[in-house]
Amino acid sequence: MKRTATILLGNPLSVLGLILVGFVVLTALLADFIAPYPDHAGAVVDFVNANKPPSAEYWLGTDVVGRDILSRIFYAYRVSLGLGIVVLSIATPIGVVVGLLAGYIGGWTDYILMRITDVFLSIPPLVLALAIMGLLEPTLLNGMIAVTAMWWPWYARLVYNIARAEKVEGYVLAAEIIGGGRMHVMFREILPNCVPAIVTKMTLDFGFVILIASSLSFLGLGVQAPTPDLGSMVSEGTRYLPDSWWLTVFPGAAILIAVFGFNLIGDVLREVLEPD
Amino acid sequence: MTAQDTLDIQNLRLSFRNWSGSVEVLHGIDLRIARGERVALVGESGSGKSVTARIVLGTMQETPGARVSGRILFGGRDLDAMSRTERRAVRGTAMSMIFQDPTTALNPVYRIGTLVHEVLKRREPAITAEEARRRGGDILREVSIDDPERVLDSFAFQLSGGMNQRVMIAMSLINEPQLLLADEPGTALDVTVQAQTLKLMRDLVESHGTSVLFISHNLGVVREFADRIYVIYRGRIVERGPTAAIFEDPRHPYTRALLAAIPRLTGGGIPEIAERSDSFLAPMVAHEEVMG
Amino acid sequence: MRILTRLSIRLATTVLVLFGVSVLIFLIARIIPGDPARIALGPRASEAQVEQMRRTLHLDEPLFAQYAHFVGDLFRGDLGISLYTNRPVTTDIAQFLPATLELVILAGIMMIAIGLPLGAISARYRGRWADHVIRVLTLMTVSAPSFVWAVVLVLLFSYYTPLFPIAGRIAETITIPPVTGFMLIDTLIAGRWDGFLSALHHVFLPAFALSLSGIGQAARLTRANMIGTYEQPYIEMAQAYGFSERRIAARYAFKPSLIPSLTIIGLDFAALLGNAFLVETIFAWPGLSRYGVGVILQKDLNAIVGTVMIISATFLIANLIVDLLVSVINPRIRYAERSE
Amino acid sequence: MTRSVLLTSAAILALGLAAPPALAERILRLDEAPIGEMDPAKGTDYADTVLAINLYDTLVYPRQGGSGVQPHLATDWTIEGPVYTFSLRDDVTFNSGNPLTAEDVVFSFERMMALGQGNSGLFEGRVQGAEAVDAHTVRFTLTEPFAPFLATLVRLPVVDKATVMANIGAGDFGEFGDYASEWMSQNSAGSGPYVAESHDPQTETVLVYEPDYFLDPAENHPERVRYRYGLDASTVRALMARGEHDISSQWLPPEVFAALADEGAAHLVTEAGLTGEYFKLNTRRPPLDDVHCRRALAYAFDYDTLLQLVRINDDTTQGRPMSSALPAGLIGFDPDLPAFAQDMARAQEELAQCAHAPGDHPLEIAWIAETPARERGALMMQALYSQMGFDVSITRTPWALITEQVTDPDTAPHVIEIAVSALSPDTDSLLFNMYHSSMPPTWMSASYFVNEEFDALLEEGRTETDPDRRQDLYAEANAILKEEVPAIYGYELLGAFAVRDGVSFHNLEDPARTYPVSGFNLRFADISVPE
Repeated sequence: MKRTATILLGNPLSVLGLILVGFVVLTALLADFIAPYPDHAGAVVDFVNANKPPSAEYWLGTDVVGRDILSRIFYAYRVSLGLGIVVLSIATPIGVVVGLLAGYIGGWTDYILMRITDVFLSIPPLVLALAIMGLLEPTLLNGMIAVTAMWWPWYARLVYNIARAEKVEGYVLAAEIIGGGRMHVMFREILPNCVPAIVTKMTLDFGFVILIASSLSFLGLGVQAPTPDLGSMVSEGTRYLPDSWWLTVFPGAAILIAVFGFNLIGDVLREVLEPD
Repeated sequence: MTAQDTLDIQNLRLSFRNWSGSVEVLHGIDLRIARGERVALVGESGSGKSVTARIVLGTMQETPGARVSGRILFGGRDLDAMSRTERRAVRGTAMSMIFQDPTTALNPVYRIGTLVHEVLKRREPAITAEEARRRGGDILREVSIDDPERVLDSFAFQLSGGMNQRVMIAMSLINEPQLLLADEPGTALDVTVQAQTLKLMRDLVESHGTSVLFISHNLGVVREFADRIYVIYRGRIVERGPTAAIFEDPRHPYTRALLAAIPRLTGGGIPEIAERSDSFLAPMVAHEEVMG
Repeated sequence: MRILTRLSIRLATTVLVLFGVSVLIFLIARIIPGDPARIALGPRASEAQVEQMRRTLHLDEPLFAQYAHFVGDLFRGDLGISLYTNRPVTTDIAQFLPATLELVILAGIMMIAIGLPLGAISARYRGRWADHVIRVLTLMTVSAPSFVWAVVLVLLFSYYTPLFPIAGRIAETITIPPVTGFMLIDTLIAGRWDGFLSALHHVFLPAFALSLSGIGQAARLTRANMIGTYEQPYIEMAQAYGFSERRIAARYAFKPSLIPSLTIIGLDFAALLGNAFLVETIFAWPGLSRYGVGVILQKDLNAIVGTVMIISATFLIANLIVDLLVSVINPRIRYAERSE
Repeated sequence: MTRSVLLTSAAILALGLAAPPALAERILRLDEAPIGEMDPAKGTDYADTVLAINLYDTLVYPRQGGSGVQPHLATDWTIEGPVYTFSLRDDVTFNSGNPLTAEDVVFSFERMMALGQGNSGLFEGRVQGAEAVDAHTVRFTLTEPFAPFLATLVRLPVVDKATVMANIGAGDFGEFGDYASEWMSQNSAGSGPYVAESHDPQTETVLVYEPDYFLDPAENHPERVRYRYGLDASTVRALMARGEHDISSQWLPPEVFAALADEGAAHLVTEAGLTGEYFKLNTRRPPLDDVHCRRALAYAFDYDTLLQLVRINDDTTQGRPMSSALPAGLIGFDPDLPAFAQDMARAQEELAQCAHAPGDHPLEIAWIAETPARERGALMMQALYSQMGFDVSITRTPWALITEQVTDPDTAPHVIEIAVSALSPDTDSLLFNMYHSSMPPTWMSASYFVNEEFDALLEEGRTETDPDRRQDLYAEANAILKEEVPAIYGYELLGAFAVRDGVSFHNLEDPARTYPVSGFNLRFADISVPE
């Protein structure tokens, strides 16, 4: 843990990543205090100030109903981060259990579970999420379901590969010989060895969940108004290009900042935690 | 000492720069190999023997952060005085190398015939594929490969480790180098195969008159092969002398510890010298040398 | 011979997975709220008509029988009528798939042609400034969804500097009879060079926007693989034999790293197919993905099922092709005598 | 290496092709949001109407520069009770070369009724039968007197029987197969000034001028028309600025219209097509099943701001104030009524009388995804009604999904903003479809309004032939609608179009040439385009 911290702080790229992620997390947490117009996250219209370019009053301009874009970005970060946490905390355990079962028990369990995983992996992720999302009502909860459905197979694959490699290792055989049950071996012996890889993937994935969620809402299948959401802000803004560029460019940059931050950290973590 | 020496290393030092300063790895090594002579450099892993070979080869100098000082004379020419290009030109022609694991050292996506052709081009850039194939076949037969045609058409992963080792030996000698660097040759193979290929290599370098710097952690392996032995410990030569002298009369405490470790060794094992002793840091011992 | 065996095993797996996909899509389509019969008939149908349609659609039968009908229809190429376009879904797919494939294939070519060399350069100069610049840039390209890049590119190269067209596949003054549906091919069939150039001009920006994150992925992957390759003994051996750095990079390191890269790039093809949904929307590209967005937004059940099936099949076939390609390049698979 | 080659070739491509090649023919490019349906028996939407009037002809056409109808395929007609007899022009041929005869008219009517889609509901139950008296005389016999019948005939395009029958597929209609249902969605079989050349639902329908058309076209009329679908506002804006698009759809946000006009690339025209911008209130779902709650919403509604939102610039607006349920120009309209205005005091009064407290039921507001500017109205309502204590959610819903949602009154949204046009120049075609209790649940009738007194007035209006009496009847019906609030009457929609300079949209530029029904002005042959 300490070693990881030292390495993250010693690499300029991960320091930049930490700064960006810190910025995103802080603005999301403290949006109520630091957003210039906290009420603009909700159902507020101010047509007098609609569609104004960036100014001292509205640093990043206002949208077509007069809401402060900066404030809405802060609150949108809150939604994105919440979504990321929920999706990963559901998808990871599902994927880990499937991967462990298939990898450790093997045989038919392996074959059936991994073919199911293949089925999910063989529909392009965004398309799967879109299809699910399109068939359900476009709510935040369904958005999470859709993204989770496309996410768990990747964790299943990851854990499966590790579990297959580890199950022939000496310590696993030793645990089996002294009579450790399947559950014990899977969760006490093999799982700890998957943790570094899982942590790295989760860091990288946090960014990608934000990215996918914004793509869904860009297509009109995400969070519904008036909840601020980066993808729908971009999509809304594209109609007013090129005149009102600020409607599109700033929310787009906000996505880039958040995802880039997580990717920088994940990249450095990967080199450290997975030496090969 | 004389211009006849294939290799003459004088006061070789190597250090690495890093964020906190620099670490010296070699503390002034002297080593000579006469023409046609087979010399072994023996020590534990991390003692500096492999980097020595790579300094002679010239690749270590290209590593970022490495600082090399001292003189290396190859066939009387000062390697340091050569340009990068000149030094590269020496490699693969006048000097070649054999590696620990022959199977991984052969590029998996090319056939042996292609690799042999590539190596021959180092000396004769214009050589045709047919000519290369003929010469490759000849040298493969020299290393007792009965069906060179099949081997030339194979990929390394299709051949056994012993076969690959023969291929490596053949490739390393095909351009008639003056010096062959052998870094733990065949350690990855099983003991009998290693012994066979070492014998083969010995016969071959003898008939080609090639000088050899043989790097090993295992005194037992070099006994049958080397004319003279240098023992290296923590970047310093601690004892040197003719093979017979070293085995009959090891004088340095570290050499004795190494010799004591031989019976426990198996194929690819790494010698385990359980205790560290301050006596290992005692000054170098040199046996009287009989040189021609 | 071995390639054939391998191919047939892969083909069998693909069919199995495709079967699984059909079950999955069928289940998703059946659990949705709303009455498919009512949706299919539109707003003015009477209860009796709906009941009749329910029988026609086999909705009164058990789920298993419904699935059997569904697969039967699939095999007959009958995917039903799209509510969005009022035409058979198969007509729509046949018309729109080539446009998407054209875009995705071109993006795939860009991804490989730009991404691989970038990754190789990055690995070759590992730790130097070129590496740092490429790493940061490629990480950035994968850190924003493709619609953001599409918007940026349109803004810069279509709106502010009108270098590229804004919408469409070919200049409106050029009419090309559709043969294959691939504009780049049809123009050549028609012998219209101006048409070919115009089509290329139209497809370039969307394809580039689509390929950007793929370029980043490919470059990052190639870099990692090549760095792994550089640590292999055969690279040191090549150095020991005095080959030049350029020759080592191009001949000894690149080709072995290409094999694992290609396998993963096959997976990246999925990302391209998915991202096409975002890019086609921005460029008004009349492809299957834009159609997919339309039908998904309108809950056009038949069309959703058809589109997802076709895209999954395309993806699986693409992976099959990549697999075949890898086995051609990788002698380990071609001559798997000892390795397995 | 590869990169620089790629960039260079990109640059060459860009430079080499940046200049648009010279146009070989007169071409008109315009767009519409939803995909147009070419089969005249199936279409109902704006785009469908536009395709129908350009590919097909009807017996009568809305009266240019006035109200009511004027002769078109029919030169004159006689009405004897329920029997309408039309004399047809004898100089009209279909694009196929076949002459247009009374038999084709009968066939067209029977085809539309058999398919039972599109505008067939306008005639459903009204017509006993149609018969060809001779080659150029056709007779319709109604089941009972139906005053709007003549006006409704603008919705009966005449198809070429021979061509249709040559293209039938397998279907449920006996000797008629599928009535060429599939073929007619891809091809045209009409007598109109244009013939369909190609139809791609995601790109465009291409129409080509038919020189033998029986009416004279405008000077420099377009020879080829590209009717494009589903273009983004920003795309249309950029294409027009580049001179690659001629007439925009009416669904651009006001800012974009303003930007186009400001830049001098285009001028704006508007079409008053008997269209109301209605916020339909679901009278079946609580809390809006109580008229007091509906009135509360209507009184609280900010009409001024809404009109402000649809104002493009000082000269042009997309809406004008409404004073009742009817747009100006329809029978029953009273120009002296005061316009609607916000009145919060009365809103609170009505809310207090409502059986439901505002917090008891959520309020779902849907706006149509294809018309982005409408989100503002939805957001405005959300802000307003939230202040009154309602729990308001707003949803961006695609048009096709709305049409599906409204079929179930119990789950349909509480409020939907929809523009509804009179289908023919008769009040009946607007009010009956929207509010008569006999109508099935559709997007037009999404208020699910039930009022016996109102029903009776409309039924009388259908059989009454005296214009003054009809004026009174519809005025009375109008008053009930104002009282019962089945919808909030937002504003009268004026369809705005940005027209590229150099293109003349005569029908909308000159009031004397304007047709009174929405969509009927887009006769492409009446538009002049530059060479």
